[in-house]
Amino acid sequence: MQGSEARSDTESTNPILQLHQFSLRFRGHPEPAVDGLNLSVSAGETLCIVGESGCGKSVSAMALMGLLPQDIIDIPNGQMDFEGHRYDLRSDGLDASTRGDRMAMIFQEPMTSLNPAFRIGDQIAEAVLHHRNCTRTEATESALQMLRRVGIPAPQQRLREYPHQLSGGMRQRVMIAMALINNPSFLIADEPTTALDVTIQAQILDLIRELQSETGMGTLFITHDLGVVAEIATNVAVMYGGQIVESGPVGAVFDDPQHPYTIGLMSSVPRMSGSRDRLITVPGTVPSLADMPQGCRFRTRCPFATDNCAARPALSDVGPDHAVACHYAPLEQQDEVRCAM
Amino acid sequence: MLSFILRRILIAIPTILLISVFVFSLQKLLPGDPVLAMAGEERDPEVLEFLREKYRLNDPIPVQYMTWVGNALRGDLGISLRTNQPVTELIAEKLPVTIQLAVMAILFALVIGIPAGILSAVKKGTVTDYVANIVALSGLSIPNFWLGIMLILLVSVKLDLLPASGYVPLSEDPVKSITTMLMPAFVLGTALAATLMRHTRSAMLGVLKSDYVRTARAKGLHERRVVLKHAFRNALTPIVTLTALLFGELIAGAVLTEQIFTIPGFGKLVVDAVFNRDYAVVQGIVLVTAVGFIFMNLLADVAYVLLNPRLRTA
Amino acid sequence: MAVADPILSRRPENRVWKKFRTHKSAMLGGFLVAFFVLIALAAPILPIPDPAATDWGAVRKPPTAAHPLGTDEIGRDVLARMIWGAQASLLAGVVSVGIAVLLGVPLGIVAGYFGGWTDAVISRCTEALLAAPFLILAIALAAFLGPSLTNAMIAIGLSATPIFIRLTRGQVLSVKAEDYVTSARAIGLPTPKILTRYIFPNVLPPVLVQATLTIATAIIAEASLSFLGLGQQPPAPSWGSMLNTAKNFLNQAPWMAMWPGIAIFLVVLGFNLLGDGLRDALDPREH
Amino acid sequence: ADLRIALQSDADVLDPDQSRTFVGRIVYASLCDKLVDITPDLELIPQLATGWEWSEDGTSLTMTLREGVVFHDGTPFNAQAVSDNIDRSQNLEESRRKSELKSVTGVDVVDDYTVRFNMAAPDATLLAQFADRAGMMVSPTAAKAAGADFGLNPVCSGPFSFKERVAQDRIALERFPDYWNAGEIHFDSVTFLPIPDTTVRLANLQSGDIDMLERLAATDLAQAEGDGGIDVERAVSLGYQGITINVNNGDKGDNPWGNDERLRQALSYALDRDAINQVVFEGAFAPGNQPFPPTSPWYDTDHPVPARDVDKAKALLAEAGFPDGIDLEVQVPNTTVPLQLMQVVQAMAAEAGINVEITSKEFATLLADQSAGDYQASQIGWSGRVDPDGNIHQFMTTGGGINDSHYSDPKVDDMLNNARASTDFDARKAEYDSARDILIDDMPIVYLYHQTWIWALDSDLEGFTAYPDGMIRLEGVTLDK
Amino acid sequence: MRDVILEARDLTRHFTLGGGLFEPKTKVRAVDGVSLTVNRGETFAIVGESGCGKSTLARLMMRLDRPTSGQVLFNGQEVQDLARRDMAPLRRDMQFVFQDPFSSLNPRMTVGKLVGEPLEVHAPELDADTRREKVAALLAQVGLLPDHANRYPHEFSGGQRQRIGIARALASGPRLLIGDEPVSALDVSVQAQVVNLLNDLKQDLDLTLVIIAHDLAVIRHMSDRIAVMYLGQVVESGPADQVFDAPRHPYTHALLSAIPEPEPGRVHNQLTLKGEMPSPSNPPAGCRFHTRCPFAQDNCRTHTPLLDAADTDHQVACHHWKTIPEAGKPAPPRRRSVGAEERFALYRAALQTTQASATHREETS
Ligand SMILES: Nc1ncnc2c1ncn2[C@@H]1O[C@H](COP(=O)(O)OP(=O)(O)OP(=O)(O)O)[C@@H](O)[C@H]1O
Ligand SMILES: Nc1ncnc2c1ncn2[C@@H]1O[C@H](COP(=O)(O)OP(=O)(O)OP(=O)(O)O)[C@@H](O)[C@H]1O
Ligand SMILES: [Mg+2]
Ligand SMILES: [Mg+2]
Repeated sequence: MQGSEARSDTESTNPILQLHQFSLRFRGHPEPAVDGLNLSVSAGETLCIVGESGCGKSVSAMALMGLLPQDIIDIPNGQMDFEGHRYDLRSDGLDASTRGDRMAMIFQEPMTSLNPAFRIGDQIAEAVLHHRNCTRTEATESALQMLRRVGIPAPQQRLREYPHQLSGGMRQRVMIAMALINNPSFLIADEPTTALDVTIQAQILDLIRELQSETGMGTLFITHDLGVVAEIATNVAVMYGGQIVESGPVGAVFDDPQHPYTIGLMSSVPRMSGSRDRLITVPGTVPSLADMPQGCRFRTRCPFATDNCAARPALSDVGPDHAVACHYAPLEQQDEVRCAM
Repeated sequence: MLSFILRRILIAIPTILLISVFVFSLQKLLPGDPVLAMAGEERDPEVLEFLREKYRLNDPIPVQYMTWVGNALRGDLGISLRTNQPVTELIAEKLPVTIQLAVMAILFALVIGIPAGILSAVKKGTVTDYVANIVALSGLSIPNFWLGIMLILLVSVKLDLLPASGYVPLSEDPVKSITTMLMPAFVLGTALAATLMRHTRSAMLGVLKSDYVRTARAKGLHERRVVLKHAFRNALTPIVTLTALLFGELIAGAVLTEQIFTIPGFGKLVVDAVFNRDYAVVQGIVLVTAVGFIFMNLLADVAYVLLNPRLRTA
Repeated sequence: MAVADPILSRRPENRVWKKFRTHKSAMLGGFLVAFFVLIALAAPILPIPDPAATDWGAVRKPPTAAHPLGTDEIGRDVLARMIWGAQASLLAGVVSVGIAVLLGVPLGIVAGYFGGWTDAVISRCTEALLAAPFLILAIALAAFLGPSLTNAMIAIGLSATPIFIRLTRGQVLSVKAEDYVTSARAIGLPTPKILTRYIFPNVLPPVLVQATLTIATAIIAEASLSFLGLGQQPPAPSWGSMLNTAKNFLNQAPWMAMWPGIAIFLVVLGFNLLGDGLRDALDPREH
Repeated sequence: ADLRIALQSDADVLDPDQSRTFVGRIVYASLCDKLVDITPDLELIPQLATGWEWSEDGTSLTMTLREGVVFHDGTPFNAQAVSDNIDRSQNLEESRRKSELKSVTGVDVVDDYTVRFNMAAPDATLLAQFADRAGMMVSPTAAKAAGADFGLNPVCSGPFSFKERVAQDRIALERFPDYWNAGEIHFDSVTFLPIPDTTVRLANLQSGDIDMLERLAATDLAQAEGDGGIDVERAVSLGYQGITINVNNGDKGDNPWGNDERLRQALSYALDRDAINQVVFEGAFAPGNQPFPPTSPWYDTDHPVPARDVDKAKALLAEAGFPDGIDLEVQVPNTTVPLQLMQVVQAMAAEAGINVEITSKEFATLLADQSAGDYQASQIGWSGRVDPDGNIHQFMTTGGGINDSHYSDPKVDDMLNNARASTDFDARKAEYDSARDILIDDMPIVYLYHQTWIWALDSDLEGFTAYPDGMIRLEGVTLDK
Repeated sequence: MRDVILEARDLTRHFTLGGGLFEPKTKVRAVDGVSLTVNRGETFAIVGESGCGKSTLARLMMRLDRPTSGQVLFNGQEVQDLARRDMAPLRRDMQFVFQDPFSSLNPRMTVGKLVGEPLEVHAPELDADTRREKVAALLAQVGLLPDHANRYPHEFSGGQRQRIGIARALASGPRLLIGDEPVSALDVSVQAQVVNLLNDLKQDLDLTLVIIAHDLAVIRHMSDRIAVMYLGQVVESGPADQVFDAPRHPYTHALLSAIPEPEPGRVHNQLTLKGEMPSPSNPPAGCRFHTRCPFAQDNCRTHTPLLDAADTDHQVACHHWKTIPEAGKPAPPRRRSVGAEERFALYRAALQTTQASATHREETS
């Protein structure tokens, strides 16, 4: 079975959100796309989920929000504890009254995530009006405050503008404002900066960090950019093929990566300060769900794979809160691996 | 906006000219001698010649055309060969009737087509979807005249609920006017409803997959509000354009529907005029219909701009 | 890694067919259409009476064993007329839509792709044609060309063309902006090939849907035209003319209207389901 | 009370001098009085003229006029008004009555209420013309003021005056209080509604939206008769339907069908007129083989409606050199009944070896082609006139106005012209019968049947009389509701 | 003497927006006076924020679009006025890789057709079999299987699609490859594969690469020379090492400092920019960067700085580059734990040995 959860290293605070044994399946595929995910996030902290594009990060996040397209996705397993409630994700995720209020989400695509037909102000205020018992004026007032907080210049005027009048960075900030306007205790940010420039990305990351420290909100941050992870994470979970292969505090994972996939990922990143040699990569591509191997899902691409890997490795601790799902961790101490060289 | 409308009107001018040439060439295109149709059973040669002269049918077509355009610009569309009424007067008399029929039909089409389209998009792949589609297709494949007669037999003769035919001007008795128009408008509306439903459905299917609909859901809005406000508002643009396009189809449908329900509108007038080779009337009506169609498209374009903040605020 | 990819072993054409075959409603549609087409083709060899043979003793008789679908206003067998009428109606639907598509799509592509004056001229003409009421246009054309089924089909086809021009043009405008079209230009693909390989297949789906819808309109338009004496010439049957005659006997002989009505509905349904299915099958992105 | 009458189509211009449609005449029956009227038996009886007398040589007709009659605009009706009316019919450029009144060379106003019509030669048909549109009197004041536009607001002297007209929708007339025969009129107003579709027309009657309709489809007879709330009245019409064959009208007449009368006779023998009547018209119409229905006094009983004789037809074909059959192209108006009729004819003819090919045409096209001689055979009919001359003279005489077949036989010309000159029934009948002896062989028109006018009325409507001219006369008609 | 393969001379492209029915005309200065030279055999990079005109510049150089003014010379030949018939060699020699691997492949064509198409155009003499073989070879060259030829683009991952795009670009045997953000849409591990692939191809096929991107780490890894663009203009250009190690323009500074390094807890000496990029339809007067520049002074608002040679090869368009404090050199990578370093080394070694057999395995599957 899977080992300890990827969770914050601060024992004192209670986790805001815990996810147990979450699995997800695309209809028509017998193999789960996301398999037995356990997560835990505490107040004021950020858990980053890292993984290759298309490995199921976004759909998982949507599942938590209760936003899954039921006709294509099926959740065979999974419970979520959030603010004292237990949600059975199999039947339904988050209820509509909690969604957008206690838990909010920022999406990957700022350019298309705002409704082109309505004014920014109305779109933000709508979230307040819907969840709070207040007047339109009050809602608009808080939308204004929120815009100010996310650092949009001339917010009064922006309120009355339409999405197409804003740049991508501003739109993403509007999305953040919309997500945060009800002071959620938990935020899911799904690659909020992937579509943006580095300079704007830096601004947005700063903003999220800042707001988080102000409100103590817990955050689940999805990205595959290790640079971003290093900037914002408290804890990291590395996913491959729909499973967590390594998790732990950001320092531990970056300084002492254990899983071959984590190592491969980190090698792939060109560094400003690094050498200009050929990049080390993870060879091959993620197998499609139909071809997903049994046991360790990484074994088809792992240079160290042996027959043992046909058995699924458990996520087991290698350090404080630092867990890895690999039969051969730590690699350098495995005779077999050394001999293979 | 004003300059936009002006430009749009300027563009319409060549279109209208083309149409006028087209309706004029109908005279040459259509076999059959209008004067023979006018002369009566006896076909007195003297009368025939006189009529030819009177309606200038002996002039070369281009000359006739120029005369007609010249008169038309002065608001004179000639007089009906058949009833001697000035065509402008005839049109003024029929236009409100057809407009009322068209508006009611469009309303029917919208009231039936759009909710059905939304519903079947939201419930894609379910029984509701199939039923809605099959109903829509049957609406499309039942000829107007057939549905009309069936309704008369059922609603008027058997159930005695609505008058079988006839027309009461809106100004005379609004309630009666609307009740007499209910059946024809429904008949005319069904085929349009079908088209509208299919297009609403596909527009909604596209929009429902969009990111901003997901955003709306993420705000915790109820599904109804998500669908009706966020999704539908964006699916509206193609629907508005389509509705304007359907106007043309509407007039064509009105021809038969008006015939069945004996509604004295454009459709009936124009078919009779074509068969009697009453060219002045045909030309007048086709011209007015075309201008109406272009006007509807203009409205649709304006609505398009109004519905698209992107265009509106630029 | 070694898992054989089932997709790889097949030729792409087969995959379209396979997807089509597994598309339930498309198969139903295909079945309906095939059924009527077969019947229409097999009319000469089916054991049915001559569709023009009259029986004065059995005028407007409800269905009996001898006349399973009843007889018509001058004592002809409705079943035989339905079967022979299928030919005319299917032809009317398919050929006229074919004409509209064959004319409308290329014109729409040219207008949309090249823009400028070409576009302006085509668009103005389209608008003018659209603005003239369809039935009048069709009546005028059919009257001008002389009454026959062929000419009725031409008339209906020409009248339906502007819609296809418009639809295609709009679609081309959006497809033209796609990166893959730029990529075709970047490799130096000649314009005719860009039009046929890149633009055409990608504007096809909505055209297909519109075409299947228009088949319905065309079958009914043939009915209206033959009612006006401008379509199929008697005594040769078409569903539309049968329906038109039948409307005078709705009280006394309802079956006369029922059968052609049902047949038109089924064919229209069939074509629409087929169209939806084709669109899905031709789209490699649909799973 | 208001009486609502459904017509099969919309009337054309409401000016008796310009009008040309049948439904227009139905409206005039309530709107415009004529000099004379007819009885259901086609006897001429007084209406605005109270008496008339032919001069010895038959070249003048003197009429005494009804006194105390006024037009709807108050203009008095008198001899001068009659003279003005004839003048208008003859000289208004748009007038369609010119040929009907061709024989009248002058009108003398003898005194206020006596008028004399002078003619160059005798014309027996004139009185009958006065029983129709040529005899309708319009207000000279109004006619003068409106000129050719008179039809937009017609002023006559009939029982009802014009109220309003909405094209394609209705023609509304209201009671004329000063009508000379007002006592016989029991409605405050009459509204004529054009409802083209027969099924819908009947449905309107059944649902009570109208009180009566004209030209019920024969196929709806059974249903109407089965409805307790509906009465049906009928009368065999004055007209006929048949197949006109092009014998000499241009190149298209130069073919076996135009050149050999045996083929035309064969066609006639091939047809079972009774069966046609049964199949197409539920037996309600009258089979025929002459321009007059068998019920007419002018019918030539020497040539009864022939029974079908396929063998004879075949023999005739063989005789003419077509033992293996022959094609015949017939143009047909593209409306339901003619098409149905021709399909039955087609089926019957086929059994005799005549392969009829139907070309359906829109009426305007058919008419143009027919008068231009661009046809081989044409299914067409004639609405009929009170005087027999109207049904035959223009069709069969050389150069006749509607002789689209271009049939020409000097003997027939003489006979038909002679029949015009006499006012004596027997003399005229003799001429027509001898013409028939020739025509029955030459057969430029194959007569098929005579339509029966069928009216369906609310059973509460009393006093309606069916006339063979198809008109609706409202004198004495009442509605108890 | 440098061997120049591609040269842009004062290229300008202004788009006229609207002016149609809906809006008043606005002029978007997408590219505004750009000059640059690309030497044969080098990798030339163009970097800059989104919307600064990179793609437009690339399209101009590809002659997929016509400049408002200025010239493009390929192999010393002016490309603007080439007749249609003379375009063929240009289209063969100069190829394009698109940013978006999802939208740049016709969804209705199989990979085989897509890759074979340039052959059809530029080598029409090949018969179908030869062409199929060449397609298979091209696919192999970019690391795809011959069997993939029968699939449709949507059946591939983003990285694979980008390879298809590259294979298609290589099919005509070009001398110059222009990549418009060829790796921006990919995730790190795939990006690394494509970067390696491009580098390999460049070496093996003796290509000249022009790479457009906004990720400086990638650019740094790949390029020999680089130009930095801002709002339609080049603000700094020079050899990659010099630009990265000693950036002169404050915008280059900002870009460099904004890149997040995958090192938790690393202290940035980040140069945070104010506000948003101005609209190219209404660029600021003077130095276009002055609205966001922390060092802007009065003359920046009024005077447009020209590209000024900082070194022989290193040019910068800034009035004050000399006085702007040098950015601190990026700190050398932090050392990981000893075990981790060992693991990385193991991984690298293991990859090298398995690479050959992995490729082999792929080919036989
Ligand atoms: N609506 C859908 N229908 C079918 N498959 C889907 C759908 N949405 C996502 N998928 C598939 O689910 C898998 C996971 O998608 P997801 O969007 O969660 O990936 P991700 O990890 O967020 O990737 P990225 O980093 O690119 O955002 C992908 O293979 C994708 O193709
Ligand atoms: N066809 C066009 N019509 C009008 N404006 C255009 C057009 N193409 C590009 N632009 C505008 O020109 C400017 C530069 O666009 P370009 O696509 O070249 O930028 P880019 O640097 O490639 O951006 P990205 O990194 O987002 O790809 C933008 O403001 C864009 O809106
Ligand atoms: Mg995602
Ligand atoms: Mg770009």
